[in-house]
Amino acid sequence: MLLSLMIFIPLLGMIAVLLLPRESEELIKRVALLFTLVPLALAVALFISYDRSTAGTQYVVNVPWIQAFNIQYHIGIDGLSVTLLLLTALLGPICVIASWRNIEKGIKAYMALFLLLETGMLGFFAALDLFLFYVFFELTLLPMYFLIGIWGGPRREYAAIKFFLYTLFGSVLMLVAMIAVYLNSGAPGARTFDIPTLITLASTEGHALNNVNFQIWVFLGFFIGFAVKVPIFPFHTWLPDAHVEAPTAISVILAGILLKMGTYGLVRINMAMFPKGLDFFCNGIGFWGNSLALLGFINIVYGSFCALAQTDFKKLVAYSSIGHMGFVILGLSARNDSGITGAILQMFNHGVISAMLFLLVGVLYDRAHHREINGFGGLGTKMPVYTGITTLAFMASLGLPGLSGFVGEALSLLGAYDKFKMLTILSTIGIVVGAAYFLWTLQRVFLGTLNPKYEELPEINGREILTLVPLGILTIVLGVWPNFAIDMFRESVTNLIDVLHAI
Amino acid sequence: MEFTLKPFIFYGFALMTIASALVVVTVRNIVHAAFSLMVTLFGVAGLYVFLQADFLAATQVIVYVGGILVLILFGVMMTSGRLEMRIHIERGQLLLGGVVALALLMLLLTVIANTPAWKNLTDDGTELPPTTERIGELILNGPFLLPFEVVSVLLLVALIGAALISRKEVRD
Amino acid sequence: MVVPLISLILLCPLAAFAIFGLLGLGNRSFPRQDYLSTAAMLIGLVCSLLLLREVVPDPVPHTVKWISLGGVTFSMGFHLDSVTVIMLIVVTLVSSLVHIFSMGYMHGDPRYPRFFAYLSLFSFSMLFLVVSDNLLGIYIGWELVGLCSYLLIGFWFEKDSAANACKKAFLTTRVGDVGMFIGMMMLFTKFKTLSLYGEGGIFALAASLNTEDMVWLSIAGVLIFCGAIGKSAQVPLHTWLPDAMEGPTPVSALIHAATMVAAGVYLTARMFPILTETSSLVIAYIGGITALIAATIAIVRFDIKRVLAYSTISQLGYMMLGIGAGSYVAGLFHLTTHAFFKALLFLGSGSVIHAFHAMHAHGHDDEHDHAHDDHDAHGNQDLVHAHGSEIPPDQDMRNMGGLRHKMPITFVTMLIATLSISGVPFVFSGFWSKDAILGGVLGRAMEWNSVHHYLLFGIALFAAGITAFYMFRLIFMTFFGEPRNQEMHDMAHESPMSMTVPLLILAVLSLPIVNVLWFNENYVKPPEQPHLHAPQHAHISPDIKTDKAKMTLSLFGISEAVAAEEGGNDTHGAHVDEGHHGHGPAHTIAMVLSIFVAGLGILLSWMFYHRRSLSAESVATTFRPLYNLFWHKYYFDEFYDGVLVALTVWKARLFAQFDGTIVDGIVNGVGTVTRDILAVFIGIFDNRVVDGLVNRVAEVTWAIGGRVRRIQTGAIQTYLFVVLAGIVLLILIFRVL
Amino acid sequence: MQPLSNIESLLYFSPEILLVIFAAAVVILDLIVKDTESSAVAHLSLAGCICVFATVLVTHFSFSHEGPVSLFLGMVQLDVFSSFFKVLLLLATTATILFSLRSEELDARLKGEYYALLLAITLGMFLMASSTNLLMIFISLETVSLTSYILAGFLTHNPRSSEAAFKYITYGAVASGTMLFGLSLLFGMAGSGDLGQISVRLTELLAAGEVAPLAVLIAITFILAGVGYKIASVPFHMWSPDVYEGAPIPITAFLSVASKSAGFALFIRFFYSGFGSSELMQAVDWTFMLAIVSALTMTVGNLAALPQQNVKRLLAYSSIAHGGYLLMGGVLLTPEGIGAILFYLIVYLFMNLGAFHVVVLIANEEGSEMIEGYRGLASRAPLVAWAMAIFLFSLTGIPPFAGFFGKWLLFAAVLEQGYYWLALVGLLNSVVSLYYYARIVKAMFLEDAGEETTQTSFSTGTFALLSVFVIPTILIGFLNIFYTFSNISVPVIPMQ
Amino acid sequence: MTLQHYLVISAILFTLGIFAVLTRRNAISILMGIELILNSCNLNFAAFSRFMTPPEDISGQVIAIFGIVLAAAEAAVFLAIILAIYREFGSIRPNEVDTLKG
Repeated sequence: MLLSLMIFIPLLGMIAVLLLPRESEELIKRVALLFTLVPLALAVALFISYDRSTAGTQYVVNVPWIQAFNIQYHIGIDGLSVTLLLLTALLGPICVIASWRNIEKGIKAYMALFLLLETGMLGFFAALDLFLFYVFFELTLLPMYFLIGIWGGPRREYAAIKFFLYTLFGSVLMLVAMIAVYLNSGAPGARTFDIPTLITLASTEGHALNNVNFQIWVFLGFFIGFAVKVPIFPFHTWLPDAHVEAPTAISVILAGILLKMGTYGLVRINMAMFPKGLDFFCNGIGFWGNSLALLGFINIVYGSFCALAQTDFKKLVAYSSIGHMGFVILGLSARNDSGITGAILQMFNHGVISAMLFLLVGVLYDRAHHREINGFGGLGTKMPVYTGITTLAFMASLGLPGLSGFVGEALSLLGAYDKFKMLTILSTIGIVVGAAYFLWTLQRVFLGTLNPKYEELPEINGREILTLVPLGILTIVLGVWPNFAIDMFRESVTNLIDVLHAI
Repeated sequence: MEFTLKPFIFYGFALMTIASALVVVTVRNIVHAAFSLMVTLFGVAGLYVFLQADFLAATQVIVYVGGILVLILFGVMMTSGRLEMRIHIERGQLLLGGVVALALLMLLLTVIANTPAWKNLTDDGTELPPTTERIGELILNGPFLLPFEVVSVLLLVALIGAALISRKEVRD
Repeated sequence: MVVPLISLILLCPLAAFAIFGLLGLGNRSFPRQDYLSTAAMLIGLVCSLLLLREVVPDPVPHTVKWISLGGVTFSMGFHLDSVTVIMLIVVTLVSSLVHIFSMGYMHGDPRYPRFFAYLSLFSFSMLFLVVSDNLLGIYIGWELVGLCSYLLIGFWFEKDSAANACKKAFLTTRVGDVGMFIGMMMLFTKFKTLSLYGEGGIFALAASLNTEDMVWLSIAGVLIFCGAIGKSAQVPLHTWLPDAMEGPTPVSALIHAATMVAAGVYLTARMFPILTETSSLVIAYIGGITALIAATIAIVRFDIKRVLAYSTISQLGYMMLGIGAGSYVAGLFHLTTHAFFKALLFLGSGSVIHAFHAMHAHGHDDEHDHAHDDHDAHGNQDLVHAHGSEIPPDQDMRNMGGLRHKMPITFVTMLIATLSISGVPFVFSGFWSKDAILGGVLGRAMEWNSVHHYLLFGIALFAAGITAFYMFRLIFMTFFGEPRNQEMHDMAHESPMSMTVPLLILAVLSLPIVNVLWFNENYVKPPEQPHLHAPQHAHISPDIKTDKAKMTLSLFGISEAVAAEEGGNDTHGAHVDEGHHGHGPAHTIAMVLSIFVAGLGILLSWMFYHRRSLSAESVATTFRPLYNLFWHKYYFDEFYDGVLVALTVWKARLFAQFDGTIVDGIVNGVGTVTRDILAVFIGIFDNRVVDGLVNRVAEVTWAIGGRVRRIQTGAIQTYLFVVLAGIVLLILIFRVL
Repeated sequence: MQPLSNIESLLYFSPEILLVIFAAAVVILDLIVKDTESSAVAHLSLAGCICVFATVLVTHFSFSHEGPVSLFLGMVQLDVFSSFFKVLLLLATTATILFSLRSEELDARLKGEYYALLLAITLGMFLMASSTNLLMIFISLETVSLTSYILAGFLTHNPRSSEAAFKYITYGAVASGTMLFGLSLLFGMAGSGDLGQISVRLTELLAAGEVAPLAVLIAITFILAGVGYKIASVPFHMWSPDVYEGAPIPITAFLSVASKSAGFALFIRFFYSGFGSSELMQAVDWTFMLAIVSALTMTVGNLAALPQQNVKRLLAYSSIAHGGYLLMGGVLLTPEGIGAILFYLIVYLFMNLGAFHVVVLIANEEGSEMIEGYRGLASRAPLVAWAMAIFLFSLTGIPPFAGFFGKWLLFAAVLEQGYYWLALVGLLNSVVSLYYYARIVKAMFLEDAGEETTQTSFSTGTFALLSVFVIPTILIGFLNIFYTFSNISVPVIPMQ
Repeated sequence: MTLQHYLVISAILFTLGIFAVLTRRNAISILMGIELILNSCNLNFAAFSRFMTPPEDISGQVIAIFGIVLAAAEAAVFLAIILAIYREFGSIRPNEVDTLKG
């Protein structure tokens, strides 16, 4: 009930916002904030009350929905989802606050769409029914399309439709795979979409879902769907465009949550449900056996080098996201506890850090109205606080120990090295290049002599700091005490590994 | 085996039908085509007689020759500018149309030749009672009542529609 | 007591930084951040001293679980042995003194509080590194000190040179760190832990490895050492350290002389038990080569801080050499002594700079202005003028001279440090530690009959001579002779108390009083090296060994005092350290030789730079190629630039870099090249190929759409044709299939 | 099941009879009412629709316990399937009448005939959904076709409308002629016009080798020409873009929904009830042909829609593509597939009519059917714009809108039978379709109208009507009842 | 005079109708072609009624009668539309009535 409440409160908020008159903008913003704060409170409550000692799903709600196809409204959380739910709920109010001043037109529609988006994201992470899962997955698509398309930058139309088309392309393949799983789950009438049931069936010897070939194909279907979202090379090109054009808060959501939906799906569906399919793609034998790790490696190196080449601040951060998600893929492909834990941590941490980075870019953009890295210089003297927070975020992102980015990255690599020695060693190039582009950016924007154009640039204001501080605290806390998060999903990961090794 | 004229007459009708139909689809002058069509329709009516469908043959003559053909001629007259009298035919179109039509013909002939159920069914020449009464029975008190009623609605619709569309526009 | 004390040591500086950080969010700062930080350091110092008594022979790590996964656990904890304590004392002591010194030196800087906050953060990180009992902890501290180094080098980030230097420092060391991380991955994969000590620690597990794993272990050892190469500025990753002198001088003293750069040595020493012959030899060679290269470069530098920087690199090379040659104690011993005298040298140079700088500031409102004004007018011995202008005037030794009267305390203390580093015998700590290393290397050479170690000994000895030479060159150019820049000289003055007191304390520490700790054999015990074995051919009789020693001696033309030492022996086997002074003939030989070369170096220096009976210029002209090699720092920067740039077609840029200024090295090299070529290529690739492929699909789809549309001609008979042809085709297709 | 006699059947046939009565009443009322501005005729026909609707329900619930009832000596059949379509068709007719009331392009003076024709075409469609005899099938088809020609050409002063009618009738006459030829072949093989008997006879003849499979195939293909032309499937689709573009918008809406639905009713009745027996399918496996037709239909529809600038034409192509999706469900004629078609038809009714409603509104306001006319609609009339966006995304098949659920049922049905390639083609097509639907959305939301935006106000009636389409488009997928509806409405294969 | 005779005649008529419809560039000629097609269908029905059903079953003939009626209705509407086309376009050449396309 708590969980359902949390998922649908933003939807209620959307209705509330829609009922308010268009002119009362302040009220709309406050209502939106309220309806994002409540899920946050609930998420914190869930986070605290979640029983860390078990891998089982908790707060389960399971009611029939479309009986004709045995579709259920089945939600529940395990350690992985509760972590990402918290992240989603946290970014909700932060994004509302971040949008407080810089959305000029149609604030009502904006907030309504945003709240709808939040429902989609929360529901996605809680769904335990494959059909529900897919519906929520797609539910995020439309608000995102409009949010980028209406409130975005100059090339917003292109970016929005590109995002939409790519994701839809992936998700239709996912749909085929999903239907295939459903149809193979049993005799007509006994079929199910229930994820836990499907996981059990898929590991039952002799069941149709347990067939290796079937799993490989279905794995691919789901994988492409999620790969577009993650995004994994070569499905990534929507990301820089979408990020660059999207308004700040939406970039935050995009990087913070939407990318995680891809990796979450990989863990929840691809890994847990198709261990044999997974085995085919990362058992380390031959080309296919290395393919997943190879994709991770390509993402890391390719994303990092592309980031290095950017002169648009936001694009740089966008490409850095691609690089960082590579670590997640690499970690997951290792299929051991450090790899998977690292990947999950990296998901969460990247959510926090990239959110910070995009917020920071937004702060600068709001003041200077451009994002050309080479167009700044020496801002460190004018904006010391901003510089400090940016440095913190950069350092976290480039994997400085003591900040959260390091733990996920290091664990992923440690895990991956066990299986894929050469690829992991090559992936460490990403660490150096990551440092290079962030430091280079730091230098070009903040260090050196002050660009006279920006003599009067105002310092970051309290509202902006308010959006950044919670994220900064999380960055440090998780860097210093990763068990804080790992405690939540340790059992779930152990459970998953058992499934993976049971084949 | 008694020698009868029947087959000759049958073949005569058949030939007449096909030949005139050929003229319909090839002749350049539209009025000639219309009159050829009349011959075709008569030929078909003759074939109906051979099939002992007397009422059908009568209907064919009355409705087709007396109704539709007149309608067509009216159409020709109302639309025939100098240009429209001659039917324009383009060679490429002729070729493509011919190929398709021939292909269809081959298919149909293959079917006709290869369907055992249709083979060797000779007209034994037995005289059947006139059909008019039975047709009336079927239409008014048999299974064809509903189609009959529906067709009447259809005819009404066609009547209204044809009047509506062909009505000369009174522009404001 | 151990845990609370260590916690206190760590938490005090961290708290000092945290206060700054929290207030910083509101763009405010604590009014006396300097006191706060200094107090934190002093508490740390006291605690460290208290810890001296807590050392037990076989310490048990105090750990907590940091990351616990289902299968493996990463713990964090303290490992407290004698070396840890000594390092703690060194760090807290030097840090405290630097804090105090900075109160004077940094006075008036607009970001004065921030400086102290950074220092606190650095101290915390360094201390964390020192006390960590596991590789992950060390790595964390390792990266954090890197961050602080970055922040502090770039403290005056308005200067482009500082901004470049800090970036270069961070990136260069990160290259090494990645190697270290790979090494960690190897160890972790093998042992499923990153803890070093205890039952399940890496050392215990590695001890049981058999010979097949030796290659693997050697690679892992060298990879871990890569971290040290970066951090301790060993060849080939040493180029960042001289540039790091862009930071404020106290930073140079603390981070880039005494502590952080020594962390690499510390790490190598920590990894001592898993070093194999191969990895030891690699370490020794890299150390030796570094010592030599850096020393030769130092000869021709004019920037007082760069001389010291190269000197630091060189001395760090010594330490590495010592550890690589098995002289565990000697290496660490040198680390300690070097920390004090090099900190002293840097602080002394800071004092000089401060003296000049204060004057400099009078003429210019901008206190960080380093415009190249009139100092070029003075007769300089610069042979490659293009490079001379890079040196800030207040650091250029060619502007100095005769300062010993103006700044007596600075002069005396610096002289003590110079004597110490030059290896002037007996009363200066540097002599003992350097000698221990030389003796250790020679001992290993003799014991193993190893050509490698003889060669290394020769290199080290040569470098020792050069060290004495360039250090005295510095002293002579700065403090002796006539003032070369009268205007600046007039304004120079002795530094305030806050600066001179630390100098004096460090001067005292440069005397061999700390040696006590190291001479006590029971206090510092070298760990066992289970995988280090003498080569097969090394089992030779003591007689031959002695003969060898004699031969070596006679080779150098010295035959004294050998017999007296013959009674000493070192039959403890390969894993017994020979750093303890006074043991074995090797040490005696080494001592004699080192005294000789040091004297030679000082003498030459005196002749060149004080008495001027020899002309540096003419020598430079005579050995022009050699001089150029040194001047261009062995073309390392150019090499990094060049190799990478050579990949490009952009020749013009290449040439501009060769005859223009020395653009900073690897970072810009990597940055420029990657941006211009590689990354741009990837950028294009991303846009054109990956994106293009998708767009092409879209275009094709669109085009097909256009085609399909064109079938819809509008002519009804076309449509009919399609229908009927369609029927025929459907039937035919069906018949065919 | 004994067919009822003509007299007995009358009670079961009351919806159709009522429809004829209302059509006649409309014609008569039109003669009485002289006021050209009066909408009495329209309201009478609306009332007619409602009465017929009620009668359909009453008839259904009074007689459904008897199971399928064969009426008029086997000419038509009353069953859940036909009732389902009658409800669906009446909804479409009602909506079309409402659109026509609001449309400004229809000629006011001709309203009487117009509404009478609408009611007549509804009658034809009713019969299409319930015919079980070849003759009845053909007559009902012709009724619908002839009326459609007239309706399409209704704007006599508009050359485009006349052209549409001309193309429509030429195309339709040839297609229905071809179909009639096919029907005659079928009749010739089976010796009967009754679908049930044809099925039985054909099975026997095929088994006995008396009839070559090719003959059946040709008959089926010829018949498919007639049915395919009604549902606008490739290669029988070519009339539809031109006709849809030329016809008055309400008629386009009606054709794209009602005519297509009726076509599918006929298709299902014919192929599923008539040819659905496994023996027949074994002998003449025409499912593969249908699969190809289906794949071609959606691909051609979607690809041709990509470059369109005229929204009506775009929707015409989209409607072709939807015909292709719907055909997927019919490929194997499993109960699941048929159920999916029925469900999708419900969904399609609401979303497509909704979209056309917006087209009517914009055409009234802008006088244009081009995409440019939709620019900045979001700022001028946000509710209308959002409604349109919902319809379009639903047509694309994006959750949570009903279109997705419909598609999902279709794909599931196809995948169930192992037609993976067909499902993939369908899914990729829906990705392509996003592109052109999104062009309209883009114009509405992402582009500014150019000049200063004036709020366009629409009447509350407009919004009420709009919400009648929007709410089902959002909700249908989430409600169990619709799945149940469509599943129980699947006709049973008559037991032999 | 077997069934096949009639069927062949009907098939030829049908094909000629199709040929006319495809090639004649005159709307009225197309109509004539359609009439040929419908005639061929009716002939089929009548023939099948004669040969394939019991002698007393004449439903095929009735269907043919309905076919004639439908053809008449269709012809009427067709001609009306041709008139409308002639009015609007001044031509009844089908290929000139092509404003709707693409």
